Amino acid sequence: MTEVTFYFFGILTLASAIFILITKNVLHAALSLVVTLLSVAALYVFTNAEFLAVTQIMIYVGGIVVLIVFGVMLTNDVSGKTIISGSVNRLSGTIITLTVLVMLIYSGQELTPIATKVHNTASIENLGEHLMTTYLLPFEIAALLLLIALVAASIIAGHDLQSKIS
Amino acid sequence: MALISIALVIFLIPLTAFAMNVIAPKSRARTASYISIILLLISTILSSILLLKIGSESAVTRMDWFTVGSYTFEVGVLLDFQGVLLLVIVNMVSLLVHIYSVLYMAKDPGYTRYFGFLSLFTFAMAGIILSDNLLMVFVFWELVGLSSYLLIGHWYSKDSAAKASKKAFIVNRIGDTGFVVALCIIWYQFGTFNLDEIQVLMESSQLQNGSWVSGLSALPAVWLSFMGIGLFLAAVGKSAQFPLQVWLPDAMEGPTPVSALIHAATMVAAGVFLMSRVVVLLDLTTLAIIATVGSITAFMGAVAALAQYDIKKVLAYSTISQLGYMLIGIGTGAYEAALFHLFTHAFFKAALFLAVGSVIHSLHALKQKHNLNIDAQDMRIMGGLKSNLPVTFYTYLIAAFSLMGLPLFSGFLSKDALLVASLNWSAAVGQLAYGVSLLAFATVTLTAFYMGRQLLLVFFGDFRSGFSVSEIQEGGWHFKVALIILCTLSIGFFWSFNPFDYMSSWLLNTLPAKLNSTPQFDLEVRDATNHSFVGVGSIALVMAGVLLAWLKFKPGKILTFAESDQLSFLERVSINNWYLDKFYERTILSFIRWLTLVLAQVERKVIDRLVNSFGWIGVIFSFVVGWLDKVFIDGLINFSAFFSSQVGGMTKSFQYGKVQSFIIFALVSLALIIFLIL
Amino acid sequence: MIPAEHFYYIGAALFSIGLAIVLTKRNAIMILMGVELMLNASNINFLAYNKAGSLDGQFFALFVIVVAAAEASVALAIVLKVYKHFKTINLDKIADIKD
Amino acid sequence: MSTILFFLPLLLVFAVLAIYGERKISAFIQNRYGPMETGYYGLLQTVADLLKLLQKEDIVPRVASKALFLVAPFVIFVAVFAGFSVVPVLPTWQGASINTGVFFLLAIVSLDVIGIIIAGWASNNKYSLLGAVRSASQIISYEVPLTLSVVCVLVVTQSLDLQVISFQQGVLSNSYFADAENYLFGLSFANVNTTEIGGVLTWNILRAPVLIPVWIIFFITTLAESNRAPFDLPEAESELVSGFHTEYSGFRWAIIMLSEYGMMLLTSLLGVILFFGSWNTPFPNIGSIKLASWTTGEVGSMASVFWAVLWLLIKTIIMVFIQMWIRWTYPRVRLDQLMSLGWKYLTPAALVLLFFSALWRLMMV
Repeated sequence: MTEVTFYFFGILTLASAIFILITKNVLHAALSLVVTLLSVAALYVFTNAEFLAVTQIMIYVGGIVVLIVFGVMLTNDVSGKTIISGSVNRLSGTIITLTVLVMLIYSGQELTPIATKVHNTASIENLGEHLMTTYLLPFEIAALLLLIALVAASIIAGHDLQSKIS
Repeated sequence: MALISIALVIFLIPLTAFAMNVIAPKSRARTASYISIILLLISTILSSILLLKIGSESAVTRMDWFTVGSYTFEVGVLLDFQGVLLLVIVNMVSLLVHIYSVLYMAKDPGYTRYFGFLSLFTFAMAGIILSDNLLMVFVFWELVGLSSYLLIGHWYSKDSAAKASKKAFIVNRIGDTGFVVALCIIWYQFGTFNLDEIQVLMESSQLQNGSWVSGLSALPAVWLSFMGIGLFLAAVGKSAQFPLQVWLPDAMEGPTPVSALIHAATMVAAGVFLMSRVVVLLDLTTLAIIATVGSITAFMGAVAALAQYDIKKVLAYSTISQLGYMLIGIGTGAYEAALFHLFTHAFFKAALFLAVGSVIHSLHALKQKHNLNIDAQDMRIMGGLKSNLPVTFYTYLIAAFSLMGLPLFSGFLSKDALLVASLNWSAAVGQLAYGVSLLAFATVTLTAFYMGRQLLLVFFGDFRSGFSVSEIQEGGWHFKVALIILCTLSIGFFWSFNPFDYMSSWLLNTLPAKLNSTPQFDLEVRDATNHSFVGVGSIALVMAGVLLAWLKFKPGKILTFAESDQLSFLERVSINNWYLDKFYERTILSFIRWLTLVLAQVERKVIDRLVNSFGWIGVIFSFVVGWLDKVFIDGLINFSAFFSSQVGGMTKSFQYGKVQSFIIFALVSLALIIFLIL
Repeated sequence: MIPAEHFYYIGAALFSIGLAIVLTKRNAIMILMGVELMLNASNINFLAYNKAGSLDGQFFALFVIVVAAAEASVALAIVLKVYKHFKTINLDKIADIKD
Repeated sequence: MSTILFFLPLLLVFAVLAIYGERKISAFIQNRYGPMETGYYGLLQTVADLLKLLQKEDIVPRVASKALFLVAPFVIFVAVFAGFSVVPVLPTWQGASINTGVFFLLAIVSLDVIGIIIAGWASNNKYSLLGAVRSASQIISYEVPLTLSVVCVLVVTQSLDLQVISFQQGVLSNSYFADAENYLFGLSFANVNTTEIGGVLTWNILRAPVLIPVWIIFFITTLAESNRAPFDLPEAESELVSGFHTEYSGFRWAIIMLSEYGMMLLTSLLGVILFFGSWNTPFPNIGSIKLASWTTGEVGSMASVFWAVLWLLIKTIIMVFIQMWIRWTYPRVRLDQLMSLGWKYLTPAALVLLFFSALWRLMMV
């Protein structure tokens, strides 16, 4: 049962990702991205990273994708015609992607298989404790990064201050 | 805990006074000085309370100061009887000098500066006394040197004062090199500067097979002597011992109260105090050296005092001589006798200086009144002042008796203790060591002679400056208060209930009997062998000295003062302080001057030429390089710029801002690199 | 238990698809989506190869998500600015206009 | 998982009754009768409406993006309904027992934005798109204070599991946690032990009174999250016709309405669980009068099931009533007022309260 679910979500991930690749409609791509991200969240659950799965849903699906959809809407004339995104570099892109894929799979076989994957279930307490002790520095840096991103994004996308002054 | 806070308050009060005087405006100078007097009064009272509380106990409080590598340096406060007693004396003398100075320095333009530096000096002195480790002692030691320098050069516009302060500073530095060397050896051997830890480590260390073994490491035994001599050298500098005593007479260029405080009572005593702190570290060789140097200094100082005409110089040489006595005490193992003499000397010598200051002040007033061209410090113009300066005279008399070592006065007790110790030591060590005792006893007579001479010249006979004595007026209550208190404390009764027997002194009985932990040193110095003999003998010697002085300078006798070229050989030796200055001038200074001249020649002839020729070579070389630069390198750069612009023109065609193309190029290159590596 | 290699292959495939999107799409927002896919692919591997008894992989993935959020916000802000300026977010057109 | 058997029918019944209730309440607030004709006192009015809706034609606008237009209502409904999966009903009956329950709930709730955007976009209608954009920006903005106010509760409860949070707030806390101690107002130094007293005294708002202002923030933000007045800008009738669901009709429109009422129910449930004692009785044990124990029942017994469901539903319906009451009492806010309220007042206030909650937690141990 677990295997079946896993492969279902794995295939769903890849299928929806491929859909993003082949579709021309940007909005369809964005919605397909939702499916991809949700099924990736499901894959996270199989690695006992329940918290991360929920985080993935909350931040990616509830945040980033909504932002992307906003971006799509704000950067197109809302005049009825569907938003089409063409492709470039088809040949070279395909070749390079396939090369990278082959390299990745080839190097994947070099990996030493992990014999038994006995995860300790990452309880929230455990995660929180580590976040405040072992990973305090990255945690603080991430907080700083978010603040900087917040300020930066609002300044970049916000009103043009100079034109306002003049 | 209460003790330590009292000690810290005492420690910080002078610093507060210093800061206050420094920032006080000129218009509030007098108020500021009175506030410092009140502050010092408080700290005197507090230190007296501390003295009563501490008794014969000792207490150490310390905390970390800074860490270098794995070594942690500490700051701490050491409270023990001898230190607190000295603290009382420093504060008290400083207080009296402050009071005295209010009048003495009243018209001085540097009034606030003067009081500020007095307080700074008191602060530094308290630092030396309270520090529990040698590093802090060293720090405050230097601060004391600094404030002494500042005070000697108080009238810095006067050339002689500026020179004297420089001299004092430089001579002290010579001694301090010894201190630094000793500190290095101590750190290497013990790994600590804390006095109590050093004492414990020293007691547990041994001399075996010519090496000095302590808990931490072992050194050849000679380093123990080096360390002791280094510490002693520091004391030699600060306490004006042979051969570095030359700065002290010149230091009389400072205001007289400063001489009383610094160059009689406290700062010069710091050397002796340091010796008493580190007495555990001194081995037999060092002790012998200390005793010898002390006796030589005592004798030389006394001889130098014999023929001086400057009223303050007499006292300056006398101070040198008395400090020599104290070091005899240290050297002969009687550190407590040395401390005893330090304490008694502090009072009577301060009293003497202040009395002399009073005389100078009065004569100075006379000089200004009649616009005379006389030297207010020359004893040759004085005489018969006892009726017009009664308080000054009687206080001077008591202090002078104390200095001479007459019974019933404090000086007798301490000097007696020192003489007994030196005689015991000489007897224990052997024949040649009797020289030390001999010099010490000879000095007794000489002391009596020069003090008698000064007394007779200044206060008895006729006033020799051509004016009526009745025009001389004594200073105000400031002088009298300071003088009376100081001379009262010079009376023997304050120091011992039996003024004939130093053995019954409360001070000696409170001090720990024996501190020497030097291996092989087991001399019992405090036994009273020879006591009665020494006492009677020294009284006889004093009487002899006084008699000689009386015969030579008795009132009514017509005194003629020879010009300097008609003096006898002995007088010339005395008045020129054994020609030490000249000797140094001829030997060391002339050598250094010669060395500077030679080095200057070397500089000019060799190094300058070398530098110049280097410069020429450089100029020629740079011309060549400049030509090469213009032709070849510029050409190369121009060519490369041309080349790269051509290449850029070629590659521009596929670098036209398509982000994805960049990524493709990057990935292709990455793949190529990976394949090449694999 | 699912072997970690399977996670790895899914991650590799997802990464390649993301790369392909980044390389071939004209629309800047599409490229952004491709980047997100690549980040997700790496996260899958971080979680799958998380050492037993340790939480390093989870935390790495967590911080990747945080950074991705920051990246997405700033990137979209830039895209909006670009759109305001060039009236298009088609990268080819932007490159052409620039010249 | 089995709670779906409880919640799906509950949701349907609730929607029908709540729509009827809303009409009646609005009528009473506006001093009129409301539906009176169909059935006794108009009781069957909503059922009749529902039947009418189901028979209506499923219109898809010609220029709409057809697939998205069709699927969008279900996305919204699934997102809302998934939230019920972690809600506990009884001490012994809980949805998915995951230890990140609250977090999961918040994540799921944020998902329905996607559905709203799809619906608004796919309609290819200016009103719909404006409504969708408004809705999305509103939900994203108010998610921040909502999450922060929930975190305030989590700081006090020290758990993300809704069932654990439920157990903490009543007389059963000892049966779940061996050494659980509840003190009056959480002041452990005052040493008034309320573990055995239970009732309203052990609800979170009285376990830590700092949560009272937190609940006010929580309540305001849940109103915004479920697009209820006074934050119903996405479907502001006077401006946008009907917002993102302007073009919907018939069954799909019914699904959207169902989701909206489901969202109301879900946020009310969440509020009850987090602040008002979940399925615990409000009556305390007073001496030998064991009101709390009587109205809780032995765990596992039928009485327990009865009481738990009763208390949970009563409290939830009271919360829903308050939501309706506010809807018909307050005027709609402007968009800029909405944004400044969310970002400039609620978010900083929630941050400050988070700090105070942490302080309060220190007093509780």
